[in-house]
Amino acid sequence: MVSSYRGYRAPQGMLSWALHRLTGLGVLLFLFLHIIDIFLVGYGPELFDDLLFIYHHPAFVVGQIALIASVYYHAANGIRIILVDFWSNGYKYERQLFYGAMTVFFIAFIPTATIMIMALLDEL
Amino acid sequence: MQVQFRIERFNPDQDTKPWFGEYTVDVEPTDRVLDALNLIKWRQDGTLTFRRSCAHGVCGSDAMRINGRNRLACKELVRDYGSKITIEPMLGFRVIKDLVVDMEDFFASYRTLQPYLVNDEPPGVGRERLQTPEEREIFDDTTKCIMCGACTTACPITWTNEDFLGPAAIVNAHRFIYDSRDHGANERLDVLNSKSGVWRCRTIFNCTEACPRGIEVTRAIEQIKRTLLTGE
Amino acid sequence: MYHRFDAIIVGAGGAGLMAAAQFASEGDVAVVSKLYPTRSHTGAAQGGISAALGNLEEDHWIWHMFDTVKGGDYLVDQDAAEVLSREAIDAVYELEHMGLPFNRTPDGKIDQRRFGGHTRNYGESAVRRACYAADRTGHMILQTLYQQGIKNQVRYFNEVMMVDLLMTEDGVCNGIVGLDIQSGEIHIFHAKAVLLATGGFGRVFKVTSNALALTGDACAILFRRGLPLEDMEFFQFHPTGINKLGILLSEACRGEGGILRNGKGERFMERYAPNLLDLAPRDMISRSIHQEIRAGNGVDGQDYLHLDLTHLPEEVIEEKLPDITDFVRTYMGLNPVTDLVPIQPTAHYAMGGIPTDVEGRVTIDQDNTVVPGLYAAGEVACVSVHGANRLGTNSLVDLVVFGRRAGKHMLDFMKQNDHQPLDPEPDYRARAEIDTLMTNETEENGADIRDELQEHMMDDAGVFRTAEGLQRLQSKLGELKDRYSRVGVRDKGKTFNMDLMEILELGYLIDVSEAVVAGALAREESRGGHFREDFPDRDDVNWLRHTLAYKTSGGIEMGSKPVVITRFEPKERTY
Amino acid sequence: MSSNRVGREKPIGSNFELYSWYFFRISGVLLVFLAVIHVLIMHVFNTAFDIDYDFVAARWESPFWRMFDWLLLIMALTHGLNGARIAVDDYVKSAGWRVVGYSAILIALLVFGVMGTLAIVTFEP
Ligand SMILES: Cc1cc2nc3c(=O)[nH]c(=O)nc-3n(C[C@H](O)[C@H](O)[C@H](O)COP(=O)(O)OP(=O)(O)OC[C@H]3O[C@@H](n4cnc5c(N)ncnc54)[C@H](O)[C@@H]3O)c2cc1C
Ligand code: HEM
Ligand code: SF4
Ligand code: F3S
Ligand code: FES
Repeated sequence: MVSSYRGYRAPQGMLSWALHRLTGLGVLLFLFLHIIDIFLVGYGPELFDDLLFIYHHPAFVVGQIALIASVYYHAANGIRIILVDFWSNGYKYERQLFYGAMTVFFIAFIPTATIMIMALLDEL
Repeated sequence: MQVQFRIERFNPDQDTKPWFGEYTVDVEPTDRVLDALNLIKWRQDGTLTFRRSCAHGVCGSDAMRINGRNRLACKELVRDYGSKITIEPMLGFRVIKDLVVDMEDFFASYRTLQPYLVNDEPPGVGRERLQTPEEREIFDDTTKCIMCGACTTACPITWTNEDFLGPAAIVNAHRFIYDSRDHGANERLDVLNSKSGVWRCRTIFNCTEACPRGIEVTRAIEQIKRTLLTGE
Repeated sequence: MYHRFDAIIVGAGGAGLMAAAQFASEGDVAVVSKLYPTRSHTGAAQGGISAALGNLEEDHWIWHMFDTVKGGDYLVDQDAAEVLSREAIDAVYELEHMGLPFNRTPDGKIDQRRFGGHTRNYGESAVRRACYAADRTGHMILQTLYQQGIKNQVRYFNEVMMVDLLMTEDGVCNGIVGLDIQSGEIHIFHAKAVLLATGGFGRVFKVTSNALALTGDACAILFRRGLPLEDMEFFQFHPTGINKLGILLSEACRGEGGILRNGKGERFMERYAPNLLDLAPRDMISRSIHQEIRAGNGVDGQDYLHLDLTHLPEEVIEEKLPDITDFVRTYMGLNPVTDLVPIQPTAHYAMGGIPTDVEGRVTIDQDNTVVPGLYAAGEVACVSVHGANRLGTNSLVDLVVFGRRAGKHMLDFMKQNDHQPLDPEPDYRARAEIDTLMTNETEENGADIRDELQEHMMDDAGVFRTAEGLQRLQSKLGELKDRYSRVGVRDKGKTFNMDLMEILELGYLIDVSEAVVAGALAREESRGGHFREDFPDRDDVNWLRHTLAYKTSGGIEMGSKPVVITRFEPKERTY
Repeated sequence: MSSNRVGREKPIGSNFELYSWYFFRISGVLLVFLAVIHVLIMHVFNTAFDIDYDFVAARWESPFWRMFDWLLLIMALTHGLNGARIAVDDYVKSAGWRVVGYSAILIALLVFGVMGTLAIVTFEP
């Protein structure tokens, strides 16, 4: 019932949850991929290094930036949820905690993304 | 002032799917949205159907989506919405007609959690069971619930997951679990500890945002989670 | 569809549900209600429920009885008032045992507060008698009783509207006809006993605290069947409704210390009730407010005054009157902590209704002949414990005390009696009425008729009445009735036909208004909620009696019935 | 119209959902350290272009980093698949498809858990 989500004008809490779920499942999907490539490490340097070109492709780098944004967002918002759960006054500051989590997210993400993009540009 | 209403209409006797009716009404800025609905019904289209009774936010009849969020039509003033207002039925329940939805499952979930005082000890004749103001205060917030359904149908989990008992049922269980006179907490907590109970809640806060009685719904749910976790 | 039960309760407000609770596991009982039970208007009651518990200061049921009788301007049946005030104590404890979360005193007992007209020692000074749960006492009563129903597995028929009453030729009640709003089907409920608990009819007036659903259905249905309505001229106007909207600001506001002020800022009640001031009975205060307005003392020359709470501590306002604070903020954009609140009297409570005895049995004449199998309780009934003016909180007491008695009596009755056979086609009258409305051309719009009715009732049958105005109103009602016969339902569907429901309700409103006006015209005196400018004094010689209005083919006939006086002889009423 | 039926059946007492919820929190806190440090090492202190077979081999010389990576693997996998289970509950209505969904999750847990563990444990440069 995807239409249900469209029918409700999402308050901030709902947005943060939708993103949390989306990023969580997205990271999980990447994790599967990552396990496969690490598994291939066992087959020796040739195969592994041959495959590394995938990781160096610009499209993949952009994908990785999205992945890292997802991890950061999910981590920051996950902490916010945990605070709401275990701190008895957390419910009152749910909104503030969200803004806090977003601040942490940007503080961490912007430098990370900058470094990654710089590295990519260097390489090209 | 002139206000344009877009109202989702559905009459099972003749429609196969919902459609939007457009109505322009002249209202006072301080009129309730419910007043405008009445005006439309009485003066423009007699077939428009919705539930209402008290007209001041205490009976819980007229929860609906107003500009995309669950609200009581009788507690919202037109001036707070401007000149375009969209009205749709609550999500997640079967629409009976226009803005009227089927509340049977909603009340069934409520009944699952023994929403009545459980205490088999005979009370003294001609006197009350004692309870201090502090004990009374603990569950004060959740006694305000008017069973309007705004919280449950604002919760994204209930839109897709039929098992979830929903915030309203939990709120009413909370009202008894923390009542010092009640002895039924364990049975209620057993249900709430199950797949359909509080663990389904993902702290989305839509319920709290929607509650027209200002009940801290998520807080009540979180309190129950903590009680289940710590046994207190 | 046909249903057979031992007992049918119509109406799921406090009265109906309290009666249902008496059946617990015994008897096959169903509650039929046109709203979901939790939507009933009992849930709107704010202030409190009185009982002489004496939790905070000395109190006795007999003082409560005296206040009730005096508050009702001595038109109260004192046998009933005695039952009310004695059994109130038990009933409140029963509610507490069912789980009602009353506010508490520091030592854990039910907390009590002051309310209009409640005094110690026969009028000496105000007493704390109203038990309360913040300012949502009625809400908690309704929830608690509904929850008991769930516990006892009561059968509920929700959103089924009673449209006719079934009686045998010998005048025994044997069921009702209901319209299932959701499906549009007609249902016949065959029963040994029927309790009517459908609440009030404040919607005959334009400015009212009453819900849109309070349209006097059962009163009108009985009236049409030739049964009488008692004391219909007595309608209470509550002094403090939100200006224009009529939403109630409970007397608890004044119980907690609120003051009424006129446009000049004067505490004008000093002139009208030097002793009880702002806690005088409602009829007196409402009249005083109108007199102030007439004297040009309204705020800015307009027709409203102020309720002043600004001197109260903020905690009292926020904690003891949270809902009221919320209403003022939502609907007026004002903050009662700092702002004066514009108020105006609002049509609030019907003292009159279906005559019953103290067991809740419906009676039809001055000898109190009962209709076997037919009961009424709550606002729809007239026992009469409220006489000419109801005291604040006494309605909730009435619901639980007489709802309980009616339930108990029905339980006995149904054990000793059998189902009376139904007519071959018991629903023909209801079907004919609905068919006519559904097939009528829509020459007249019901909304126009309703607006005019409410406006004229407010003007000519409101706080002040005169023969001239009432006669004018009577002919207006004739005209509206004629136009009503040309109203058609615009929604021709079967599913949830709200239009049909509203048009049926309009028909009931008109009939009930006729009874109100007939009573008001007949009663040539002023007493309690009924004030005739052309007869401004109470007249105990001619009018210390109840009126009974009967609808006959030739119009409305008035009968009367003596007032039961046991302990307190009528005296002049000063506060 | 008429209602007196009590809602859904009583559940059998089991704390599974409670533990699942609690596990989200505990593993979440752990993952903050594990995943974030991992990301920092891989993408901030080094870049994707520094990483090749030799880099991995050098890192896994140390048993500490092997343990670290294995913990990360297990935590992320169980935490994430537990999340996927919740999503199945929320979006899959029919009982049959739910069984399919749960099975897929279990299989993924086994397959990827074994693959990842093998890679880390058996690695010999
Ligand atoms: C705003 C407000 C505040 C009040 N505060 C107080 C207070 O503080 N203290 C006090 O003592 N009193 C108070 N009162 C008065 C008191 O609340 C009412 O008199 C009382 O609640 C009436 O209860 P009832 O059970 O008779 O009917 P209601 O609670 O009105 O219930 C009527 C029931 O009948 C049903 N019904 C009606 N017509 C039909 C039909 N045709 N077919 C089927 N069902 C039907 C309805 O669905 C409903 O369930 C207040 C009233 C108002 C309006
Ligand atoms: C980095 C630190 C992380 C933290 C602090 C964290 C925290 C959380 C928390 C608290 C929840 C529970 C949400 C709830 O109950 O409403 C959750 C859910 C989830 N997490 Fe994480 N997590 C982290 C990393 C990850 C990773 C690496 C993955 C993917 C492999 C992941 C996937 C998921 C999924 C799929 C859900 C379910 C979402 C839902 O049902 O709403 N998480 N996370
Ligand atoms: S908790 Fe609030 S939103 Fe939910 S049913 Fe009760 S009153 Fe309505
Ligand atoms: S919106 Fe739903 S997820 Fe929980 S916090 Fe409210 S019940
Ligand atoms: S009509 Fe009662 S809550 Fe809106």
